[in-house]
Amino acid sequence: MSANILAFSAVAALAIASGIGVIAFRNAIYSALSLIVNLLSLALFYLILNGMFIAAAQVLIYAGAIMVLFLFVVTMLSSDKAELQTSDRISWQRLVGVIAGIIFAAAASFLLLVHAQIAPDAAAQGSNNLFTQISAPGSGNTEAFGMALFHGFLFPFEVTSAIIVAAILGAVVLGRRSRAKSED
Amino acid sequence: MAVSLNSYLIVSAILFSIGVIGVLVRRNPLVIFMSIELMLNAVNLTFMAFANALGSVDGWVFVFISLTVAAAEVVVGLAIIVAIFRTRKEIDIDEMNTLKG
Amino acid sequence: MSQIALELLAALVKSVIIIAGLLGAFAYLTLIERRVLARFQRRVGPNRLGPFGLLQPIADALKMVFKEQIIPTQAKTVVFLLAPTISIFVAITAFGVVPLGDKFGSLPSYWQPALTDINIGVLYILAMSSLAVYGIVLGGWSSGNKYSLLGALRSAAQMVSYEVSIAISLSGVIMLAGTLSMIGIVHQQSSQHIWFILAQPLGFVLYGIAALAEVNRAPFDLPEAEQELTAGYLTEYSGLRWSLYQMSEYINMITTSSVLTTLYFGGWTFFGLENIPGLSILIFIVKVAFFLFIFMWLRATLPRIRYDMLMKLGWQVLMPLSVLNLLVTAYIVAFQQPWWIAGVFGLITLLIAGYAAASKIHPKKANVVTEGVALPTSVRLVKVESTPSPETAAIS
Amino acid sequence: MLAYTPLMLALPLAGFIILGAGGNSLPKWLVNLIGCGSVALAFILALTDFFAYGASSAPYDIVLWRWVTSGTLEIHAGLLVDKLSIIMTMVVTGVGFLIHIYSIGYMGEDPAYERFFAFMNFFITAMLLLVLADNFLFLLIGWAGVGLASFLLIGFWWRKPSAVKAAQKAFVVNVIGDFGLMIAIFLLVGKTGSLNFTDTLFARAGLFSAGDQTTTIIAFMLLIAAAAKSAQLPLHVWLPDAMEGPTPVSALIHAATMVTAGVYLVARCTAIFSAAPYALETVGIMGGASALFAATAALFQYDIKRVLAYSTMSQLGYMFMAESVGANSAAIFHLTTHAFFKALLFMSAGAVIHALHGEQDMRKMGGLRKKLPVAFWSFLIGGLALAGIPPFAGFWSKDAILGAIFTQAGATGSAWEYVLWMIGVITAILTGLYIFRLIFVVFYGSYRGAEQKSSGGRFAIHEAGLAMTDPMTALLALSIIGGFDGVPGVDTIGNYLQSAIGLSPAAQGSQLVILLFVGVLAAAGGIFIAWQLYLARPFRFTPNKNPLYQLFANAYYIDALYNAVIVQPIVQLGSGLNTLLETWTLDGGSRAIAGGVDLLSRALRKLQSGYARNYALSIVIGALLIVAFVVLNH
Repeated sequence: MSANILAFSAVAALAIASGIGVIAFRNAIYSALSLIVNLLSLALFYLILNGMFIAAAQVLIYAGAIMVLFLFVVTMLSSDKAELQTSDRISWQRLVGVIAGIIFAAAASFLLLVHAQIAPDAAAQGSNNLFTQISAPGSGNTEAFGMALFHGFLFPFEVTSAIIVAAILGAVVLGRRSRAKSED
Repeated sequence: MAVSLNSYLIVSAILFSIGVIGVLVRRNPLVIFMSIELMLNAVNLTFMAFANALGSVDGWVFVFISLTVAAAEVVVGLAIIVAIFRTRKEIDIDEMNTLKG
Repeated sequence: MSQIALELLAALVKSVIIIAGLLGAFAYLTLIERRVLARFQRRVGPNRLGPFGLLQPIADALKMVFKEQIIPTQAKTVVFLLAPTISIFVAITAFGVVPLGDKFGSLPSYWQPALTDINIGVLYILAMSSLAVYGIVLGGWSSGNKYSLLGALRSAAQMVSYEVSIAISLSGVIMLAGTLSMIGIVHQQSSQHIWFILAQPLGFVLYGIAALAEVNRAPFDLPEAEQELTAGYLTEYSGLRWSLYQMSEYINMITTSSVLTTLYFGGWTFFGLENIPGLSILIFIVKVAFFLFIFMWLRATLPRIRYDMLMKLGWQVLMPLSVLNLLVTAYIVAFQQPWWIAGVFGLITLLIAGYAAASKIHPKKANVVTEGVALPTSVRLVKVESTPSPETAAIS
Repeated sequence: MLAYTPLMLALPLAGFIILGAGGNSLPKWLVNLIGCGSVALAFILALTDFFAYGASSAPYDIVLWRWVTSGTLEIHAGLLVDKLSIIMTMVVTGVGFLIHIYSIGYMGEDPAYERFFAFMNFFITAMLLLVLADNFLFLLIGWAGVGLASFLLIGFWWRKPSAVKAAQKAFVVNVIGDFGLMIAIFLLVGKTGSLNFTDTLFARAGLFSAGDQTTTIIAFMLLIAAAAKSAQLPLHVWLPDAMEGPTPVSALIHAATMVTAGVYLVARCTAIFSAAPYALETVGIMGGASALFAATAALFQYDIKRVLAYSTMSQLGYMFMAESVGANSAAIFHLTTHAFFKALLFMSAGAVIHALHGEQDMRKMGGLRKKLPVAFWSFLIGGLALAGIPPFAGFWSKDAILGAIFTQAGATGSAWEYVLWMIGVITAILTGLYIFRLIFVVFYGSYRGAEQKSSGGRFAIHEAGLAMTDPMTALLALSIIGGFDGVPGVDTIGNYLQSAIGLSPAAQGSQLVILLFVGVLAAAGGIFIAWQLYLARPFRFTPNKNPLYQLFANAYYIDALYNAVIVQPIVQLGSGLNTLLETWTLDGGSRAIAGGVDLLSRALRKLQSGYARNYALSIVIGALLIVAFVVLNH
């Protein structure tokens, strides 16, 4: 068992455990913490997959910004017993949902293990002009990523900025208390 | 021996399914939202795995864009949840069922 | 010994040295800060234990260790215990990519006095310091105390807000250097024969201000505003765990100073002196110490600013200016203009911004009485008019 | 200079767009400037065309762009400048400009002032398109456009139900004509493979051979179009009702320009009509019948504008009579002079109506000669011109027509054409009678209206302003001198038009003198009868039970006949179909569908629980089904 597999297994276990934690904790704050751990473990995955820049971005954006917002809202709104005080009106869905999820995971794993084998020379097949190539394989090549982002994918990148502006405006509008409401 | 692509994909599928279960089972909209984030990240993992397997950074671009869009989505989503909480003083998603037939 | 084993050994040795160095630096920084502040305030400061009070930190440490570790009944115990650890962990980890000096002569590069040189060093520091907020938020939340929670949320909002300005203002240097690696940036400065402070005066000032806020130092130490929130997220902490927060704050300060040094002041280089073996580390430490002194100076001089002003400064002043800096630098780099254009532009912008700030702080002198009394400008006496002025009398 | 002709169209069009889109935010003086200025410039362009067009030039074709290309059929949007269209554009823009000026005064108080000018400009555009088009399809656009403009302007006061009804009537009848024109166009494409005038009308001889059945049908279809537009029997019913529109509209559209489009069309299509003798004869029958019919119907009308409307119809009948004997230039000559004096008459009528604040009933007028001298003199000159008293314009043109018919009759020896001439003479007598009846009743005797008492106050009868009287004066002059370009023997206009539409037959020598004498005698006779009946003893309105009087006064009951035979059955059919299709089939069917959907949705609505998680579950189940399909289908 090589160090690579060892690292993968450890990180995968951490990721799955923290993922289960997200949906299993009663308290939303622990869910959020669990999700943070999950995101960090995914960042580790990305490191293993030579994606150093994306790993840093994952930590910076997801862990550093998005989850802080989550934690903010959760600490403001959440109480420990919120979900226990009222009874579940569609309790059958609890069972059905869990079963459906497990079936989904099992079916997907089954397909991946049995049928969707990527050919060993997939990398060779991929090395046509369809994809932006990493000039120096094996290192997290930020420069190649930058070239891909600002040349091949410039338009999606710009569209993203438009989406962000829209989101900012939407958040400002939603977050503003209307004058009438603030009086009562 | 390198870890095969399929291993990453299976981990991703499991994480995705966990997210699905979370959406179906939990009643706290914040946790549901987190489950959605989990699903997004599972998909990001497949992108990264494929990018590594194919020796291309195109997958990174998708992950990067999905990161930024997720940030935008979270901002708006949390704003909506806070707005709902402000008016209804509760955050049980089952209470928001006025749109029923 | 194989190559990998050697590298691992080197990493281990270097991390031990760095962690020990950071802890020691923290201990003596507290002492130095108390002495410096005392000087500013015409006091003496702690000088009893050992020569110049050099043994004071040890005494403090002993006191902290033996103090009672209070855990409030309302606290979420696990998180309450975990939160300070997160803080210190993140603070120390962030320091990992800071290059302390040039590599020693013919020794292999893994013995260079930097824990590691990753090609996204600056991004790594940003990512790590963005995690620092968890230590504070979780600490505040798990205390089970409203004051702590509010202090923590303030802190989180502040850090998230200022992170934006930090990232954008650092982009100027990254564009000039063309690399994200810390060592690469230092090398770029020596090969371009400038310190980037010359090309990026605006970015330097913006990053300095934003970094102050990011590490919650005065005058931006809102989370610990005693008058409003007692001690903020620190309220329920005591003893060793309290000192862990202190430690992380000082280590963050050191990291910030190191980043300032590396990115804007040429890192370990000093006009060729760095080529003398071993001197480069000394040069670096001196530069970092200079910035640390400036941080203390600022703490001694400036009053804490109000919360809404803080947010306004972050979003309405720092961020637009840093975007402006980014655009000008992008223009320089894209069209291959000389670096001094950005420098001159930055200086002019700074002058304008400084003038605007000054005129805002002292809008008019009419009601301030200064004759006869020697008072600092921060203290104002308001003249109360006992008799109505001619105009108002005429109206009434 | 001819190359600038498209501007002639573009200027009023621009005026229409500007006034129509933003007119209500413009100051009034600017509306006036745009409305009148665009037409004035168009008139100047028409004049330059007139002077630039050489005496023997070939038709000048301006192709704007290629419009339709379908197989070998190619239709371009193009304008054709020849002598006929030059005369027509000069009449349209010249008279149109004067009437625009007049409208400033007449419509000055109207709140929808700018809308009126927009419509008027639109009319000018469409009319110019009609007379300048170089192919039948383009002509059809103008043809339909003037119909639309007529509809819009008759219904201009849309709050008045009678105006709306009149507008609808005019539109429907006009569309019948458009329909005829369309069928003619279809047949023309089938026969000649082209719609351009240069390929069809001016083409080699023998394209339309006499006795050819298709040519005859085309000619009849064109005739239907002409009859509908020019208000000839039996499609005349809209014109008297069209007098519901503002008086400038009546003057411009329903006297001077649009109604002459039929005359223009027949003249333009001489090549077709001369190859279809039956159709040409029908033109004559229709024209003669319309002339006589309208003249008798005008005799006992009491609405001042209706008298003029029937008079217009009668005069148009003259023109068609002329065209039926090949006297196209005489018809165009009469068209021109008629435009002058009939526009003048309408304007004077408008001045009278304006002075009396909307009163149109002659029974409530009288004795206005002193109070409205300009209107009176205009009416007098216009009436003399209309009746055919020398030396006024109408005399020359009417005499040219009668002379042409008589000469042609002599040449062919056809008894029918002598009858046509007789009808013309009788109509001339009647014309003198009805127009002087109008003048005597309105301007002589004593005032019979109710508002006489309030003189000195706001409602005192007063002469119209300069904006109205100036154009009247101009037309007054034209009505006096406008006929001299067609003096027999010289016949400037006839010679001018010869290359375009052929030379009219004209009487010569002693025959000419006799015919002139007969014409003057007929007109004078009519005036004498009017003098005897309406001036020699004071006019008093008495209801008359005489059946002939009733017949004339009700215009031969044609409206009632149409109403009974065509309109009512269609209305009945419509309401029957309404019940059958709308209420039972469509409404009932859709209610049945709605009921079914309602039942189904009652059942399906149970699925919409309102729980977002339930919806999410359904998505997951869908995804699972897809996964199951893939797994089981490997």
